[in-house]
Amino acid sequence: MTAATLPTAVPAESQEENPWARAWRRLRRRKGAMVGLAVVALFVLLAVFAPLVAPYDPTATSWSAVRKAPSWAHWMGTDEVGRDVLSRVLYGARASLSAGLVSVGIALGIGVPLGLLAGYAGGWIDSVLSRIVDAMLAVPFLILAIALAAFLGPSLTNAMIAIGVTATPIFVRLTRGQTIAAKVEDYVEAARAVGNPHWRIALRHVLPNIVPPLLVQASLAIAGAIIAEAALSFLGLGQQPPAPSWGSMLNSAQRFLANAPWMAFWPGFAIFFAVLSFNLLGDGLRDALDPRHR
Amino acid sequence: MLAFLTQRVLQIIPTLILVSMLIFGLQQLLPGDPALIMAGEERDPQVLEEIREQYRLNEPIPIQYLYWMKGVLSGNLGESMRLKSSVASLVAEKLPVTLQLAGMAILVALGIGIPAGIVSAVKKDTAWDYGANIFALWGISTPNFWLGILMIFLFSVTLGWLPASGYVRLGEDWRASLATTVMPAFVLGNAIAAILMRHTRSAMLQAMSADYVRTARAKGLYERRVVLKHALRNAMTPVITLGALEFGTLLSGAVLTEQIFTIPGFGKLIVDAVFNRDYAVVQGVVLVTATTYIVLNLLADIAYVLVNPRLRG
Amino acid sequence: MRKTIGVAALALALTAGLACGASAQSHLRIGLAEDPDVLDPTLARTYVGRIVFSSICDKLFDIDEKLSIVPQLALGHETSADGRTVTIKLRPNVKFHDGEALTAEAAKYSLDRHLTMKGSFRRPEIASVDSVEVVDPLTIKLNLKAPFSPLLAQLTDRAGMMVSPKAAEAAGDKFGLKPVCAGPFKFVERVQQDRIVVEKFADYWNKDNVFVDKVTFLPIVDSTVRLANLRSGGLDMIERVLATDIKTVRDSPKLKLISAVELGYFGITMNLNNGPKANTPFGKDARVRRAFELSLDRDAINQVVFNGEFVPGNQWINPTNPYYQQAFPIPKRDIAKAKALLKEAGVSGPLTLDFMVPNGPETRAVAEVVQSMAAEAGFDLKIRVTEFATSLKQAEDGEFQLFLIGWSGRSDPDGNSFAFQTCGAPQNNGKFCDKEVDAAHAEARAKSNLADRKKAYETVAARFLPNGTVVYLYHRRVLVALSDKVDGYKQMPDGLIRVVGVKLK
Amino acid sequence: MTALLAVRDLAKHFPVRRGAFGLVSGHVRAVDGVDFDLAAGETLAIVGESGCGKSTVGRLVLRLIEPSVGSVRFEGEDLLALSDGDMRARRQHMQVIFQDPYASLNPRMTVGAMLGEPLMLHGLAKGEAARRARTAELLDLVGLRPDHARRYPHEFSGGQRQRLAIARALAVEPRLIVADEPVSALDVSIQAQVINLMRALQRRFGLAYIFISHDLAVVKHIADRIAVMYLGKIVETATTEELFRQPRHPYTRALLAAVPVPDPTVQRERALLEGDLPSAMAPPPGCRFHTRCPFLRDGCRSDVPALADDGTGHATACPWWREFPPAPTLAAARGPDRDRARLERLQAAFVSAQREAT
Repeated sequence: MTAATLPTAVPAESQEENPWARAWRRLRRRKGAMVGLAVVALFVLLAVFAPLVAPYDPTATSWSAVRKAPSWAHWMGTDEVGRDVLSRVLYGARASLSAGLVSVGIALGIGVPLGLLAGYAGGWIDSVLSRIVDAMLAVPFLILAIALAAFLGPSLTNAMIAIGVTATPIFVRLTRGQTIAAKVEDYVEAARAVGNPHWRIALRHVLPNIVPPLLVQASLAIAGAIIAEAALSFLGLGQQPPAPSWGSMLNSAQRFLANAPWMAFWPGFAIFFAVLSFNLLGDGLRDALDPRHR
Repeated sequence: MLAFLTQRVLQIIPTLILVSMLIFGLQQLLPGDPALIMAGEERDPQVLEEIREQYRLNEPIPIQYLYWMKGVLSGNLGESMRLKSSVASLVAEKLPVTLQLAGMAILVALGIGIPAGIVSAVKKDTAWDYGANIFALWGISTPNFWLGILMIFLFSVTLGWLPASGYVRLGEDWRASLATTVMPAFVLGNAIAAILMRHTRSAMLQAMSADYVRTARAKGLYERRVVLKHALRNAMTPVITLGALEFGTLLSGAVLTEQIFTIPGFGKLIVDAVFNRDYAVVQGVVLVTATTYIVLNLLADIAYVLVNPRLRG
Repeated sequence: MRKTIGVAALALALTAGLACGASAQSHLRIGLAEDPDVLDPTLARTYVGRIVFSSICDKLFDIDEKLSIVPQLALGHETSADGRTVTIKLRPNVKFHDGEALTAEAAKYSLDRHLTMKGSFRRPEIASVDSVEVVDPLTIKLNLKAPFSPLLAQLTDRAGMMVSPKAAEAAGDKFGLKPVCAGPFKFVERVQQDRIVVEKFADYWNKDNVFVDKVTFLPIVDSTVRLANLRSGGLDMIERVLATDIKTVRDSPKLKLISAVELGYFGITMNLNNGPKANTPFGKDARVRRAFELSLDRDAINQVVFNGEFVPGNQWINPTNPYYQQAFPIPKRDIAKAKALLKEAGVSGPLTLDFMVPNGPETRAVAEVVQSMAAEAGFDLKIRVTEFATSLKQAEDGEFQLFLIGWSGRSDPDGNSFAFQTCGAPQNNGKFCDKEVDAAHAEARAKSNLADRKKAYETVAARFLPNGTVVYLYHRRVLVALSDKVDGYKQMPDGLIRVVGVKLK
Repeated sequence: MTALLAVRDLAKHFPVRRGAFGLVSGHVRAVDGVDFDLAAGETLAIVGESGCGKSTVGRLVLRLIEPSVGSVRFEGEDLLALSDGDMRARRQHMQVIFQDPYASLNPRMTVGAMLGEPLMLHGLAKGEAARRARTAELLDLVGLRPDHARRYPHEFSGGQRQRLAIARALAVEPRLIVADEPVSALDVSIQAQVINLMRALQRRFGLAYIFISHDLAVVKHIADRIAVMYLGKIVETATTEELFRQPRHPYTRALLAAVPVPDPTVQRERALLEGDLPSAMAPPPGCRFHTRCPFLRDGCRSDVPALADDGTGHATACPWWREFPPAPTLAAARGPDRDRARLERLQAAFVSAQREAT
């Protein structure tokens, strides 16, 4: 028998492209995402090469140049103990970006597997996990983060762990909900009928289909984490002085708002732009990775 | 439906027990000695010992927990070490304040977030969409304590329109009450508006690309009807759940916002209590907050099921 | 629709804002930097609480601008020659807010309450009092266990506050929820963390000098917001203006600034003997600590962090205090000498030290300046910003090598030194112990005239300053900003706000 | 000859939980004692209203859900006794095609990955190259092009997607395919194409189908035998020809009289069946159809009728069928005409589809 005896479907136009190239092409089409990517990349580069780019040592104090307005010598002015704000903003990118990325990484790393497990396995595992998640979500985020960070001891690493752990339940909840919704889809049953083991169904069939909402949530969570780091630094539970983070810079700038506004302006803007770029990038990624959206 | 309700309501119990253990446990993790912080500068060892005894701080932790639970079950949330007033009365005093603030914030969030989300989804890839997105991103990207301070400088110091801080009860003088809460409510609502907007947008986009909307369109229904009736209704399901989850954010946000605007609500009460290691207050207030949150979640779940009857099974 | 609501709310807010200005009775609104704790003189502990007490609870004695003790509810006192009894005559016709009269019985009740109530923080302050006797209806006699010259100074503060026996008896340990004292203002209401409202007490013994009908205390933690409120007219008076905001206040034509050097100090407590963290050359060798002190430039700290508005100091009392020891001036910064001392002590390479700093923008800045100064002499300070509650416990447990901490100050020098410098004293976190210092302190307590006491403190300074646990850095200024509507305000060095004599234009 | 598949006394009772403690307060008897055999290369259609349990039977047979009782023997082996791992291995021989081709294909997998997956899982094509060749072959089999392997499901039309689903089922060279309403989501002309494709593949590979459908018109075209289900039980089985010629059970007669028409231009015909389908949680006692049966007898309410074979392979779960008037008269009014008209249209579509293909 040849194909000739079988009815042939009308072929669609040919597209020779792998999914990643396709996603990249789609991403490139989105101006916002590209701007976001560019800014994130810029921040990452600046953070990595801060020692080369920064004009001064970010912790070098100068008592003759306390709270000086921006000038040629100090483009962004100096802070309350005479340190160069530009250099501190550049070095601060290290703390703030890693706070955002690492803590969300922790939250995703713990939250997504647990959420998949709860949603996919169901039963008592789901009940237990869900109750724990409910309980954690019921306690205000900052209180939980404060308690954890205070317990772990003040340091940037511990602040990241505290923020990550605190942000975990929302990812468990979201992943679980999405998994439950995806689990009853025919393609999951089809995957089972084909002979997939459970772990493979969960990872290969369920997980890729719940990525978009996770991406959206992750982009929001990075924003939240950068701000939470600022809040914890404010409470002395984040980056330890004299090392800078945008949050701690903002907080020490707060009392000079009237007479040294540049101290607050630049780290504030850095936070704003970093968070904005992550959000733009997250949006773009979601659209690019979702084959249903063109 | 009734069975579903009972089940969900009874599910709260283990959650609350977990919450109470979580709060109690976390508190024990916190470094610092409540008697010492309470004494402040007056650190006489004998007085410290009296305080520890009075508040059972020397007992083993499980025993302290049981004492506390016993009190809670008989309706007694304990007494503030620092202020000597009962936690229940503190709660009764603060709850309406934060609820008012939260309510106004939610109005702000819904009023801005959902229309902006719909507009940006319907007018996808137009200036409207970009505008709404930039607004949303601005809301999410601005630390709210920062926004609060900027607003105080603009509206209170520079323009002199609104009081910089403080709170007036609604019943006392509702105009003054609105005046004192409008800025914090905006600061709080703004961030949530942005989140709601994004979720509304994404849910709307998904709903609008779904078959039934395509079908509805094919049937020649008016665009507005398609959007509002078919897509929106289905898009609201995730928005409702996320909205309830955001209530947690609201309370966390209130922690900082209340601090800046000196609104004597729950957020401020909790933070001050944490820093003062006023155990009974932390426990009582977090318990009440958690219960509120859980109940709201329950309501969201019920709403979810009402909108989406398929999930009743 | 929602937009209209928003606009309406804004419009309402505007009218409300305008309505704020007019008020029939004179109403003074004071912004506090913290929320006070319980308003029971026996149980209260915070500095900010004392500000509120000074409006509602009069004391047996008070201080004046020069720190001299003057009578308030008392008319006078007499200390016996052996210093073991103090007889106090009470002011006649003084009424408590509930109408009860201040009698010797009532005074005895108040003092006994301070001495015996469970969890009383006053007991250590007046522990030298063995018993209180009623001599006649307006005279009490305090029998002391041993002569104790700081006693009267203690009675100028909470320990000297008289409470209505009737109200105190009825309320028990809940008295602080509705205190009933004999001060110029009567407690009206309190909303935690929001406000404390008091109103003029018609039967106040000194009512002719009270010109304000109502006082509201509003705790506003953020100093920027506190100042913003003062500038926008929401407050009439704020305490604890930041040194860096002084210029803003001075530049504003509608504001006045009143300042006085505080009674307290800020310094660095060093761990000499408290746990394993003390086992370093720093804890064990006074030369190393001396090198550390020499690496610091107190003037520069003051200039950098506080715009030069505070007062550099090297003792537990400020340089304007009569007890200040001129023989021990502020050492000048001397890096060369510091390095030489380190070398002499056999310390080579940077000496790493754990520097615990309670959280706060100003303390953080001070710590950063100290860190960079000490680095030049070869000290590597690792700043560890610690939440205040945690820092107290860790200080007690010896979990530090350096600890940046201040003291709000007492009017008698004993209150600034005894509990920090004597063996086993509760605030002696670095565990300094020197018999000679203890003896000198005991003598200062027993003697009552200034010259004798100052002599005793000279011994303390000679022993404690080079060897002790505290490097004193600076004395803050009590900074109170007022709107130009407020008239007749006088600042006392204790930093408290006394509303008696204040007028509102 | 032993049957390829032997199903005995198969039942699935879904527990209904109530209250906070999840106490089981009742059961939905979705499938309640079903027996049938299926020979290799044969097509058995299971028909019935939605909710009668026919889809559940399909899933039970494949052990996609676990039966409450009963046995499923595949080539003589009891599937229900197998461990998870062994069952996964057996899935090579039995596959499924779902109703909605929009839902049954993972939107995030390329066609190549989707078809390659079963090959990889069952070790059928070793190495990337072999897998790609086999994938291309499969696409060719269902009338698609090899380069389609790079695409995602959303780039295909509904008919093409169902071809992909068929290709996926074929990938493991199964002996049995359960097709759960495989064409009901498709347009009539596409239905014919897909049915033709399925028949062609059946002939080529000797496949056995369990064809689940509510559409007797479609079933008539593909099935060798038909089993009619009502409320979890089989009420009648016969060869396709026999069943259409002489439906015996009142329910079968009603079904034949009211073949639903998916064409939106034709107004939907009201079923002869009066009343609603009773709840499967509390099925009526006796004959389950008695609440809606036009030929109700006294015994129907209490006696459960057995599925009795008359010796020709035509089995009916109604002892009274001989007493009923002949079927055509019963449905003469509307049913058969329309049915015939529709069958003719379908037939025409098949023919034209075949012509296009050549």
